[in-house]
Amino acid sequence: MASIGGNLPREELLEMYRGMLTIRRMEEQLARDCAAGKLPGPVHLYVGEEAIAVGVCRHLSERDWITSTHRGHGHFLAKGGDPARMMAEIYGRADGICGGFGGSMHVADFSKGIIGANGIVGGGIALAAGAALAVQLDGDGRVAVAFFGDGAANQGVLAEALNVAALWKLPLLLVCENNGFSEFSPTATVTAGSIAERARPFGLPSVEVDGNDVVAVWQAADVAVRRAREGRGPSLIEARTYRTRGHVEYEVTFITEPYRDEAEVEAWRARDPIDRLARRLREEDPAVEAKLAAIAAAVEETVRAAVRFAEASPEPDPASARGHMFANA
Amino acid sequence: MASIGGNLPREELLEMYRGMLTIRRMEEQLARDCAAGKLPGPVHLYVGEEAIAVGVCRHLSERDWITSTHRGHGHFLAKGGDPARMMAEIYGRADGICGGFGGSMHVADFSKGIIGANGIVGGGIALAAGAALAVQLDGDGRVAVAFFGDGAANQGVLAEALNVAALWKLPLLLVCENNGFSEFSPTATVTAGSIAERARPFGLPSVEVDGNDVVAVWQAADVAVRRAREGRGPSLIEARTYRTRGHVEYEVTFITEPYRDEAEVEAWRARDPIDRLARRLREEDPAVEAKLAAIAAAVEETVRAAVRFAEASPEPDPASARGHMFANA
Amino acid sequence: MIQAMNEALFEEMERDPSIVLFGEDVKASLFGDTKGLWKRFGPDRVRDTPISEALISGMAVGCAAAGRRVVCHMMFGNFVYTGMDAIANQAAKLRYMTNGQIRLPITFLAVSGGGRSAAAQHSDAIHPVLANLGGVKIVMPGSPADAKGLLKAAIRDDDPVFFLQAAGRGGEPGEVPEEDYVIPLGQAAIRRPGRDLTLVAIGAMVRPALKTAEALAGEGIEVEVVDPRTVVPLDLKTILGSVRRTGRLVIVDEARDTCSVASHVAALVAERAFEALVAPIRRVTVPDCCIPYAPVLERAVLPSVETIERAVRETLDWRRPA
Amino acid sequence: MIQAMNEALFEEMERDPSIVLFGEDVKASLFGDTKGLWKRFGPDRVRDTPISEALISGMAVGCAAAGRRVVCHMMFGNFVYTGMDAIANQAAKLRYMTNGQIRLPITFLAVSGGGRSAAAQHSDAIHPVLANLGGVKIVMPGSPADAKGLLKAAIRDDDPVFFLQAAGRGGEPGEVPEEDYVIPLGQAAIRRPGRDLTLVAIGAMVRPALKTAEALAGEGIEVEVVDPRTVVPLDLKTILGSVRRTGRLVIVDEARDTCSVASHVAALVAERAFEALVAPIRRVTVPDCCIPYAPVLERAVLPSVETIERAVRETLDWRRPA
Ligand SMILES: Cc1ncc(C[n+]2csc(CCOP(=O)(O)OP(=O)(O)O)c2C)c(N)n1
Ligand SMILES: Cc1ncc(C[n+]2csc(CCOP(=O)(O)OP(=O)(O)O)c2C)c(N)n1
Ligand SMILES: [Mg+2]
Ligand SMILES: [Mg+2]
Repeated sequence: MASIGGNLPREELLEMYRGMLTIRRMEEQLARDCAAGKLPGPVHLYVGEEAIAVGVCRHLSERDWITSTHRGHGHFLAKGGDPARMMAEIYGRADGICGGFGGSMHVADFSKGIIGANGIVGGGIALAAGAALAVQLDGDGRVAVAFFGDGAANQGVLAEALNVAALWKLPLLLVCENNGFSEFSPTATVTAGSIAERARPFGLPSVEVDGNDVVAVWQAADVAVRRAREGRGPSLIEARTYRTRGHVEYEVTFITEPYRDEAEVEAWRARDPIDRLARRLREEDPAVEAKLAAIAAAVEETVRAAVRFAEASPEPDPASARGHMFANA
Repeated sequence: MASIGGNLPREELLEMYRGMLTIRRMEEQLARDCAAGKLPGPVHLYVGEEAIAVGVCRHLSERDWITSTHRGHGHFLAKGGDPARMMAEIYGRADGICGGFGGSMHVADFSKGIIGANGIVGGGIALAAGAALAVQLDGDGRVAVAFFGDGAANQGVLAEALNVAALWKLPLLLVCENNGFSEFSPTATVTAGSIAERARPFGLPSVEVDGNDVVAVWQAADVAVRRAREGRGPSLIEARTYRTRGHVEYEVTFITEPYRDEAEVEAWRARDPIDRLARRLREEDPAVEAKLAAIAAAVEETVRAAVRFAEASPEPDPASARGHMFANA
Repeated sequence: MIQAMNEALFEEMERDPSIVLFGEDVKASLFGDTKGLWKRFGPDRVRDTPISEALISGMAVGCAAAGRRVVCHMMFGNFVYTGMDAIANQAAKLRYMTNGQIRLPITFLAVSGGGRSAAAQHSDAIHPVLANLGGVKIVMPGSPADAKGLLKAAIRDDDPVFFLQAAGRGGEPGEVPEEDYVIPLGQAAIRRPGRDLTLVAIGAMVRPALKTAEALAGEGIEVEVVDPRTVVPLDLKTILGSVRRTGRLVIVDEARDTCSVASHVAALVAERAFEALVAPIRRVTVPDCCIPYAPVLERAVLPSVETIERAVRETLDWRRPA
Repeated sequence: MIQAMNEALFEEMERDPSIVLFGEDVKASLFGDTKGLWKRFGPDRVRDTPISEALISGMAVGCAAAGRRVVCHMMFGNFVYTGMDAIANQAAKLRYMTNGQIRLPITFLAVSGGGRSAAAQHSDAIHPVLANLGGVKIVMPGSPADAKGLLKAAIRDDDPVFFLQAAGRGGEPGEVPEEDYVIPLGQAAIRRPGRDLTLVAIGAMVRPALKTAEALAGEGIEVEVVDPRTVVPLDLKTILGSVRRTGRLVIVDEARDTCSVASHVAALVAERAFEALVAPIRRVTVPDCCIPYAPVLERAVLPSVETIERAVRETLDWRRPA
């Protein structure tokens, strides 16, 4: 099969295109829903950063583990989470993947290896290290991946995880999504030096990649995941990207002064990872257009089906609100 | 005045000798007291590591701040804390520096800039960063120093402090006392890579020094403290040393298998920082012997006076046990 | 409420140049409480920190120990857990352990409680956990006017104080006096007098409690609503006085039931005003579960006018079994 | 006690190869509870960790979520604060937030409470703070025999359980049956029957409570001593049953008073067994301060046979004011 984009098979590229577009269209739907007041809680969208989740998760199976962040829809979907059940969850419905108990910041599906989004910045890092320990003990080549932001990199638990991962050679991949901001603070104002470098004193390999280039992410992840599977230990990837939407969808209600230049946002929009991959594919083979269109159509249908599913789902039963606190009650 | 030992004035060296010997003799007394069952609580002795507290604190005045560790007698004394009131504190007496409320792990004297020993490993790091912020705002060239162990370096708060200290150019000196162990775990088993290197990704200068050479410590601290006073920001010093006594005096009651070689301990005893300085002074000037003897005699008397003071001090009044929880009650 | 807090912060920082304020995104101000402070007081005194709760809570202690008056913003109550070590092991203990050598004038700000579908990790009511630490004071304002006066008291206080604002209810309206006034910590307010039953309502629960009382007044039931305003110190005298008059007590606390402040108030009254009680003490709290996301679920676990009213009626209707 | 814990750990790790145990210096074993495990089960299943409580508590959650049964040693109760985030925000919530998708079989070990002049940062009794989180179970054994059976139950349980051993009392003697026995969580034990007063004693307080009861028996006063054994879940039924028989309740809890488990038990009884009460409910707890270092100070704040006895007598002597 023809291969472009750093030797990746075209089928792989098209799958990544589908993956990124699914995240994008799902979230555009959520943005509209939020603006329309249809979502009960806050949503943090991943728009512009899709290449990272997809480029990494293409190397993972359902039996590998990931932990995610408050900006977790992309990881959930890229790891094989069900769009319709995610939508229902964010709508707060009974058929949501967490029955409406979790919402946007807690979408999880353990059957798919998704330990879940996390409302605690940095909270997923230790969980992934723990999952890496579990799979290391199983000894069957599985890995754990923690996605976290540049802001989360300033939580001390990252250093703690780097240390233990290095000492125990955990099959762990730490993926920092550096999107330029911790909420409304530009990275440089709250993050000294280089995040990728922070792995070095512990003797961990780390690499900085263009997080808006899905092929670059795929390649970096390929190396790191392989390393982990082969028992050669953990790695850190810092993927540079940008969130082109707000930190949280409702920020327009309280941010009275802009915290960034519109020109900066525009410049990054021009580097949109989905458009970039599409351009690349078209350059290689103009005939790919039909395939892209078919994918786009299928994705639109996925989104519509997700909305239909979510809207058709009933509200959770209030009598169930005490929920599943304990397994052995 | 004649100067030896890397251009340090001899008077300075003799003061450091006095400082180290005071710590040593005080702690030898405590070791005996502990063995005799005279101490109510646990004590962690600093024997063998005295050069670090002394080499650093000689650069500090009472108006600079330090935070310390569970192994904090050396820092307390080197920073000007009163030996008699420290002894009374560890004896659990009313005239103790903390009235018997704190004990060994909490000796503190704010009037001397000693924020105190700390029972939480790594707990002093953030406190020192906060004190550094306070003195930075005052803008009068004062500094804050955090002493902490190699084990404490694995607490994430160190990374958090490095980041903020770098961003804000805090007048902060982070002094890691790498004595080869976290309790009973040899450093290499729990600490990956290099501690000194951990400052680098944040753009902080760091240096590794021989922590059993008081002159080397003095010189490294000289550079770092000067830097901080001049507003040029924080530094990290990793001082390599060894504790020649146990982690905690009562460990003999529960450690049934040795966790280190007696030969290793002996090798480090041969590098004792006090003996080394004495040798150096004698080599330069055999006539110094009389001065050393005078210092030793004075130190012995300090220890005896401290014991007398502590023994003469009454037990705290049980009616005061609710203590000073609040300033505005 | 937010406006009142913002005014208090402005006035206090103006008044006392030793105050320094820091936290995550205090410049942009997610809740609006710290809005404009950075512009007015500059980047020395108002600092955006990295996301490092363990550090910033500890820095607050060190900075206060070194002589500053500190306002430390922890954002959501749940993030207090992330910075818990310095709060529980340092802030709450340093003064005691050193025999009162120092003062730690720190005001920790955080929103606390649910009601906005922010789900389990952004909706905990953390005051019971903090109250058990013993060494931190806890302010829970029930109205904007109180918020201003209490926040000023908190800032001027020489001890660590948690000022817990009810999440998502910050926009609540209410008159706020213009002038500089301070409401002392430890003084409850009787929000509404009544002879039939004492209803102690904490923080954001004051409002639904008052609504319940109003509704029942239409039936001739006179409920006395007591707002403790601060949980530590607790104005037990006012509570006991009220119960001695009414003989009946219901406590509303937006906290998980086990070891809640409601439990503690009940225990205190069951010990100190036992002879005055003519009915069981009831608590309206959150069941021992997390705060769920879906509004219909969240409503099912949070106290409401309906659940308060039911508890009040049950207490009034209670008769000693024959 | 320690011996009993050690036996339980050996037997359970032998029985279930999916168990992994980690923590700081579990190989050297400061308390002796994990002694020998490393030798027997090797460095894969028994791991010494760096001093990184925030990480290890979180790893326990991730490792359990990924299918392992985990024993995570937190050493002293105060260090739980350092690792509080993963306990409060993850361990206690992950199952609920995900609608019961997973089980989190984790046993956290820690010593808790004072009595050894270890001072404020090594002596906190942390069970009230943990109890308010809602999502962690709490075991507090009152005897070595219970310790073994309860630790086995904790390890076999599919939820996060804190097993809190009373600090410095680990060497306490007591018969421990040889065989494999499990004491279900949530079942109180009546340690001594009595008709005059119910004395609920938690964890290490069972011993002084029994001593008090014995002493008073000499005077013909029959105190019923109830040992809840687990604080979460709490066997309220046994407690209520006892109070309904005796009409009087004293609770002994080595915790700071505000929002203690003693307060909570008092609140539950004041609600559910009010009609049976003939006297105020008293609590014997620690005042709202830190644990001091000097033995004479420490004794003054911890519950003792004397303070328990005083509370029992006061409760028995209480007469409704005329
Ligand atoms: C422990 C904790 N502290 C603070 C927050 C509030 N918060 C939510 S998102 C966020 C910024 C996170 O930045 P980053 O990690 O870079 O992720 P991004 O939002 O940029 O994807 C903050 C401070 C939180 N959720 N958890
Ligand atoms: C937060 C916390 N975790 C664990 C402990 C228990 N502990 C006391 S000292 C110590 C080892 C500290 O090692 P290091 O920092 O190297 O200091 P050293 O004892 O070698 O001087 C440990 C684990 C503690 N006191 N605090
Ligand atoms: Mg970011
Ligand atoms: Mg060490």
